[in-house]
Amino acid sequence: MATLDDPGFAAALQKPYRPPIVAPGHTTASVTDQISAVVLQRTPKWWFFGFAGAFSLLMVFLVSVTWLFAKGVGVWGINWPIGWGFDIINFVWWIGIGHAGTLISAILLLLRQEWRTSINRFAEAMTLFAVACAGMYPVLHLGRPWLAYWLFPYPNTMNLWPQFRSPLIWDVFAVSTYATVSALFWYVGLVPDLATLRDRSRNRVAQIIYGFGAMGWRGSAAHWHNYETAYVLLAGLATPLVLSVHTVVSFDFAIGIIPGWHATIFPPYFVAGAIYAGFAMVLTLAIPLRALFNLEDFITTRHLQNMGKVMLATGLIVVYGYMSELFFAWYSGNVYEMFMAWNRVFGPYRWHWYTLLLCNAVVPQFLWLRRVRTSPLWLFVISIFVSVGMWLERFIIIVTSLHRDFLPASWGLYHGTIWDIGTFVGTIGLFLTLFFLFIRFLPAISIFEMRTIVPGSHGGEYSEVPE
Amino acid sequence: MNPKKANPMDSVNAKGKCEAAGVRPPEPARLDLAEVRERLRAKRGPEFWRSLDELAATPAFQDLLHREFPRHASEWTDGVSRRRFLQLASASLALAGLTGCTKQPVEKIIPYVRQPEQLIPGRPLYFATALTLGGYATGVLAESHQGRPTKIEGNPDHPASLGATDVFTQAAVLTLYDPERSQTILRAGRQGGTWGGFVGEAGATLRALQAINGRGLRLLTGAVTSPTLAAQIADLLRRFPEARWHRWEPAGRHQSAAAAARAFGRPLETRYDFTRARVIVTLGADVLCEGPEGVRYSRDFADGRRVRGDRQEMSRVYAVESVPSHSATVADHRLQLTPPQVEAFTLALAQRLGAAPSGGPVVSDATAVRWLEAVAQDLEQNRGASLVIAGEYASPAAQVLVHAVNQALGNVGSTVYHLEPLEADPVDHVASLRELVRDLNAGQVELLLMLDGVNPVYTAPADFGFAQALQAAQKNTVLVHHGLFDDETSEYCHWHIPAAHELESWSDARAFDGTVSLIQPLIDPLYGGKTSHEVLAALSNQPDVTSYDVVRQFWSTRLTAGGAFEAAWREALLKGLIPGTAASPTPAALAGGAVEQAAGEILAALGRVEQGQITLLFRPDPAIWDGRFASNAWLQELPKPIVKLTWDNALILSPKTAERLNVSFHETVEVSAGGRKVDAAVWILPGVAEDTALLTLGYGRKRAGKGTGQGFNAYALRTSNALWSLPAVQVRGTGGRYELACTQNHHLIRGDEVNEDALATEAAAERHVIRTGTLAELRHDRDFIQKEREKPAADDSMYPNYKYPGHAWGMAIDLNVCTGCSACVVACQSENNIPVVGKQQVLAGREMHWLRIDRYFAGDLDAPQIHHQPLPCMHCETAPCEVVCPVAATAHSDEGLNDMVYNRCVGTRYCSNNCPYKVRRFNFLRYSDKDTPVLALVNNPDVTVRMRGVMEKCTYCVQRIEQAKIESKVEHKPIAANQVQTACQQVCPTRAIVFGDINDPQWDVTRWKADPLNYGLLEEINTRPRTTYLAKLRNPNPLLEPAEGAEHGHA
Amino acid sequence: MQIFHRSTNTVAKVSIFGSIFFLAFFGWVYSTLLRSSYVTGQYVVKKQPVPFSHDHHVRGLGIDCRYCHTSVEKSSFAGIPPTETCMNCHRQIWTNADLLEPVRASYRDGLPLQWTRIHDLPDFVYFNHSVHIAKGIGCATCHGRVDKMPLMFQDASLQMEWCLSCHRDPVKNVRPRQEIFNMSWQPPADPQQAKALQARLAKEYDIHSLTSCSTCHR
Amino acid sequence: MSALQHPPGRPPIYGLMAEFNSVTDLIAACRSIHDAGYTRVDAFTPYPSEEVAEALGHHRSKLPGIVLAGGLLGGIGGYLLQYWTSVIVYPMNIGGRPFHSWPAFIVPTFECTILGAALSAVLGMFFLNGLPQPYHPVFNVPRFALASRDRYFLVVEAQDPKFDPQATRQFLFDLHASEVSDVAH
Repeated sequence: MATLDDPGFAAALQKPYRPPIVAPGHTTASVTDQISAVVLQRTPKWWFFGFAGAFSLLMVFLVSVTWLFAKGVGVWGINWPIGWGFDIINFVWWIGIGHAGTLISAILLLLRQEWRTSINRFAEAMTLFAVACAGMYPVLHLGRPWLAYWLFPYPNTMNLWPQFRSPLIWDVFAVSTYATVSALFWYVGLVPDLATLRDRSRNRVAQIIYGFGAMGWRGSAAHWHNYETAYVLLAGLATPLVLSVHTVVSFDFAIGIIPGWHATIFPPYFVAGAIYAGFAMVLTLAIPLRALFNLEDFITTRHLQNMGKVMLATGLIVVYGYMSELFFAWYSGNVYEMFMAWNRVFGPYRWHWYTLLLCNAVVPQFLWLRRVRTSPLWLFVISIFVSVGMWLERFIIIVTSLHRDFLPASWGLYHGTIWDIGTFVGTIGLFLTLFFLFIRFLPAISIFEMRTIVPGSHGGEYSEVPE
Repeated sequence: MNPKKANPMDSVNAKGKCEAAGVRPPEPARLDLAEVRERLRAKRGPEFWRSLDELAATPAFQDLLHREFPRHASEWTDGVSRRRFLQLASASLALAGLTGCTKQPVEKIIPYVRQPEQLIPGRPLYFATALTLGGYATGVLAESHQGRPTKIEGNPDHPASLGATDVFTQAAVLTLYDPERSQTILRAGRQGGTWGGFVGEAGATLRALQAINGRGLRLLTGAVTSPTLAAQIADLLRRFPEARWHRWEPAGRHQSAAAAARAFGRPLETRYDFTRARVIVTLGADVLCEGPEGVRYSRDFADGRRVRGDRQEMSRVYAVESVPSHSATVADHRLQLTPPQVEAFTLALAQRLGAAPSGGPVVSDATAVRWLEAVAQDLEQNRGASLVIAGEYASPAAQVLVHAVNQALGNVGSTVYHLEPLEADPVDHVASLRELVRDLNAGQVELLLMLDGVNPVYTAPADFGFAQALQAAQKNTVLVHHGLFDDETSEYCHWHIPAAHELESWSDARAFDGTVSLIQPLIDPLYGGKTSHEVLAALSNQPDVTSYDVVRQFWSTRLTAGGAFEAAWREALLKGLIPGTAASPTPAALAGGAVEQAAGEILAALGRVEQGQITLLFRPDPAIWDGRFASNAWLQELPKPIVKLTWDNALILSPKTAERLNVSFHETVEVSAGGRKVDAAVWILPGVAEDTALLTLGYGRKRAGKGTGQGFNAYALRTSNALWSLPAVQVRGTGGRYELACTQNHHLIRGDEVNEDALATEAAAERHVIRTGTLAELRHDRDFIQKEREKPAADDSMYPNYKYPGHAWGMAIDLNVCTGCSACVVACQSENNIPVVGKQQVLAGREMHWLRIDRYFAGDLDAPQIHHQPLPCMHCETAPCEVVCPVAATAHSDEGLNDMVYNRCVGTRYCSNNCPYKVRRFNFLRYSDKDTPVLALVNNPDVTVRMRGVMEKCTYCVQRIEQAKIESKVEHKPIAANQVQTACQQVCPTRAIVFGDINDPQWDVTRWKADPLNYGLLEEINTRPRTTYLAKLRNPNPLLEPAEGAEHGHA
Repeated sequence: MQIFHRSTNTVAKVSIFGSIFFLAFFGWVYSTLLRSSYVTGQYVVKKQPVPFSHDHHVRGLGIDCRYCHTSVEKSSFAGIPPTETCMNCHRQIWTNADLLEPVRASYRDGLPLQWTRIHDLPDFVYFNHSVHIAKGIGCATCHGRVDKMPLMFQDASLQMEWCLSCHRDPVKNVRPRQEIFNMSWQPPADPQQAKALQARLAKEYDIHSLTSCSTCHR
Repeated sequence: MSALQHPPGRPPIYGLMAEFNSVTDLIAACRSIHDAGYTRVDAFTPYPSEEVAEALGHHRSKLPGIVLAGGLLGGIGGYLLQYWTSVIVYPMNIGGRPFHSWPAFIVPTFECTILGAALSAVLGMFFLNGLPQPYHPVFNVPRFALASRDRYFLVVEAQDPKFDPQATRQFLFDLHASEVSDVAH
């Protein structure tokens, strides 16, 4: 685990423009008590309101999906030539959001960015729930969803198997692996904290439930020894995985021959976009969360600042992606590519494109200012913009590429319907519902990792080694 | 809602729906959301659901639905019971699969009691019969599966068909089964009338009339060429000397008949022989794929245009017209003039060729003058081998002049010939109908019998006021209507007798050349319809005589060619026609003074024309003709050639005129003339002349099954003196909006449509979608089409190529002769059980046609060239669709077919997204109607009926391929060259489509593909399409288009 | 302090380990169910208007298949005999057997008999009898020893894997054309001879493996 | 060493538990007790501490080996599945691509590798730690609940050959244990 490797770094921490990652005065005991209190104390009122809201959105999802199953995907706005609409847009959007979680918990871990410690837990939860939402769409978008299991390789009486050249099958493998690994990673991280809750709670039922989850964890040196190894290995595995997942998602388009899809820049550009969107979502969640649970001590402006920086960086990569797409189109001299580019900028969906630029390219530039980076409100607003922008990006990629492809005679137009919107809003409901349950019943911040970074604690290898 | 009647076609509109349920449509009560909520409040549990269903079934709700959520209206059409909804709710809760293992339901198998001989269960039978349009017959072979007709093919032995058919003939089977057809005899608009009752009442009236020689007995029919029917009527008239027989054929050849009467003194019918014509000039005429002889003409015309291998000759075609016609899309030169200018040009041409007295500079416009000279020279150089056609729509005067021109050019007898009228007892329909109206108003009609679906209330000229006349006559006249549908006319009648469809009838009729064709039934009348023969027989006190007896009895005396009647009769039935009954050409001399008078008339008319006046043209609708096919969903959903509208007609204007009138797509206007007015929605079509508007007949019907309420009624403006062209109409925007469903571009981008036409035209050009060139270019360099665009090498791939050692199926389409008639589209729909989706779904961009015909403009959009491109599946060898399918639901067969396996498809739509040609079609909702049992009968049993949520597309009619392979294996002999024909190929009047084994040089397709004109669409992206195109060639006149300046390549 | 009892250790470990076996078992149940006669309808005798015995008519009386299934060589559909065919004989024999009353009634009233379908492929599968016969596949190969079925039942699973098992390697089921309607025909006992015969026939009848989708699905 | 093994001959108590206030004391204690030759000793900390592990003589974990094996298994299995199904079971002409389109098979192979590795990492970890083990004698000591907060514990099992109730207890106090208590079975 990461913290102050060298005094210079530690000193740097003290500089005013670098607020600490934990407020001064905390001890292992205080961290433990304060974080576990969030779970063990009585439920705050606002939680019920929040949950009720989220749950009603979830019901919207239920209704939309039922109507969808009753009637078929025709209730959506899709047609030919535009065979994919909100369904795949949302799929890519959610998957993208998921990425930040894994990035924070795995990649930053390997990079020893200790500031990740206080946000990785709920970032991972966010990943999990985002992937859950994303995972719905590949099923929902099917014309015959009840046959979704045909996408998995299983022996059957038809002697038929999936067609492994299809990017959709790659998706199945990538997304299900991603979901599994994220879940494992998350759970493994939880085990010691579940033990803590088990030991803290005075309520028999809670003890049993947490105790069950803790599997009898007792923090023995031998346990920690294997545990650390496993945790680092998982991080090492999750890192290439997370990069591969959005690469594979981008293959859905890059493998296609449609102008606007068939581009080699897609994988890096998608991954960057995913992290961009993901951090935006982390901020959207973290900022209210720290306020509501008074966790400012643990999620400090330092964290917000750093996430702002990451957004700025990835945002610029994404913008580079847009520009290079246009450049390639022009440079290729290919009539289809050139028309595609022209159509994005001047076609019927031009306003989507301009809004996209506003949200993803213009607004984030404010992050250059420290005052903005350190202001929760500003960051919150910007992250909302980015989420919208990233949704629009997927809309542009899918819809504007399909609606005017090769043969002018088969051009079309696409509008979402109320059911498209219902499904989208519905999955947001699902996401929030799960998130509310999570923050209520599980420690939103990794307790045992916090213990390692409170000043004075002799966390693992970082305590001064006696000669 | 009412799941029983759930039917994609019903989704079209509310009235259509409740009529289907057998209810008279009340004026739809207004209903708004608030009221709906009101009704639903307080309801709980089951009764909530019941009331919801009831509510959904009410027309008011349907209206509301269509008003508030047009997009979602069609979702209501298949029923979801409460239980089902809850099941789904729970299923979707768990996102659980509905079923893992599929269990076959128990099915019954029902053999015959006595099996008909010559019937082999599971094998279709073909019967030669005929179908008529406007009284004229086209010979067909009807395919019958265990006694139910499923498909119509042309009869190769029949002169009007030669194996091909038009759209109407293809769609006939659907009309046969149409559940909207009238099914019971109606007495005073109510059910419960009986045949006996009718015979009794009519008989009584007749007996009363007997005394006064039948004065007051009136018969109204369409054009009749049927010898048997004519004989029956003649017999009736003999028994009732004072009786009158009136005729009204809404889209008949009235002006041609009038012109002939003026030119030759009698209403001769004019026919053309395109095989001998080297130069063809059409003056506002559309001779190809229009009317009963269109199919035959198209074939002959195409043969004169086909350039293949060493045959590098083609006829030259000039089209002078106001609205784009089929023939113009394949012409070498097209001159776009306003209707009066066309008349002027005709006169000027006649003058230039010395066929008419000169006088007055009638044509001043520079282009027109250049044209005049060029055309005239060309004609003079091809005396006797040229052909000038005015057609029915030109004024009688203009037609007289054209008769004179052809005479002057010595074409009569070689490319033009005349026949004595084929109609029995020819009369002037307009006059005949006027007389009837007069007598109705005068109360001199006792019994009016309207036979065989004639629908004057809807189709009669507006100035006749036929409806009022009937209304007035109702008191003291017995009004009898006999037809397929309970329509506008039957509403006024005391009796409505359901008619038997031609596929249910014994009868006969004459083809365009006079050949008598026998009509035999393939199935007993489904809805207890009666034929005209039976109705007439009933009036002759033989109510129980069947039409079989009548027809057979009629021919028994005449058909003794081979001596023995039986043999001759059998042979005639087998062939579908009676040999040697074709009419022979008759000599015709121009009546003196006719020409001078005609010229004078035209000059006078030209004098009356004022600048900027809009001329409204009426034309039969290319999809539903004069309105008789309004209830046929296949035809309603058929994208009209050139305009590409479905389900509606529209007031069609040129871009400039629309701009001047400040109206645009989907906007409603009021069209008025002479105190009559009609509201219509505007459609802008490049290729229409300025100051010209076009409104096709057949729409705006009140009682026409599925056609009810669609489009705008042109008849309301059509008067007896302006049958086809109404000068000086006022067009005024009314600010309303009416969504028109167009299948090409125009997916409701408000404002942008015109730009989109321009954009599409430009894009099509730079993408070389349609490759064109001139005959000169071809002669100069055989491979100029190949050089137009570089194509990837055969081995241009990182993977090795597949080998197709056995058969390798492929298709080639000759753009040079495709007239866009769309018969192939309907044939495909009929052969492959393609569902109809309804207007709302077309608006949503979800039409299902496997084969579509793309229409492209080229050049200046104010006077564009128009190209058609039939687009089936390309069956690419490196199919992009297959690679992306996650479940291998589409894969290549070992003969190179791009198979689509519906039952494996899970519906990701990825294949469609990745198809560069966008030929794949998806069942977004449940489109196939499985709730109307009778509609199941029209299905081809050899093709799976697709369910909701699966992708489908052109299969090259794989069922036909497999059938041929199986036969060859069973009979132990190889498949003969050209033995396998796809439905689109078989029906094509111009033989523009050829299919077959590209490995075998014996097949035509192999030769076509070897042709230097052969190119693959988008071949540069290396999809290696098995369907290829032959470039479109023109043979321009150097005088009009200097060869060097000929802009070639893309259109 | 202690929350769980000692035993929970064992319970926990066993249940985790056992879940693997449970999944395996579940999978086995599923795949057996899919192939069970409950799903396939194999070996199930269905109720018929008349308890017609192929055993009696084919083995007992030696009537050829084609006497009733007339179109089997010409059409996709083998053909179910019209009532007439039954009456050809039963006009003379068993003329008043109660069992045959439905047949006589049908003949009298012209109302067809309604048999329950035994071999019922899904509507999206297009099977053709004539070509299989032309290629030397015997009736018994798919329908089993019909001559030993007092009451008709479905002998093969008719599942896609079953069709494929032959379409991938048709040679093993070829027999001489003249033996097609012979229920009791067996390939030569000696495997070498059998192989040789089948190889010869496969060549003679020009038999290939056909596994393209459109061979059966259209 | 693993807490899985249970003593054949059953001593009266499971062992002795010493409590320390700081991790440094614990580390020191571990070193001394390890040097003193005790073998059945385990330490408990609220967060991972490498020194404690080293002090008790824990060295390389077996886990990486297991993970490698799992990864390889997943990867090879994944590729074979694809090869078998698309080349052997039902070869189809998909868009003119060869049956064995290895470039396309790489992606699922990769994902399977990760999946196999990750699963074996987690299951391996639990297995090596002898989890799940909801019941354990140490929980019998009430103060042990603080092991997940801010206290540090050292347990010497009665099984240990060098174990002696009095001597060991004294020894632990000498190592500055703030408290030493018996651990019941």
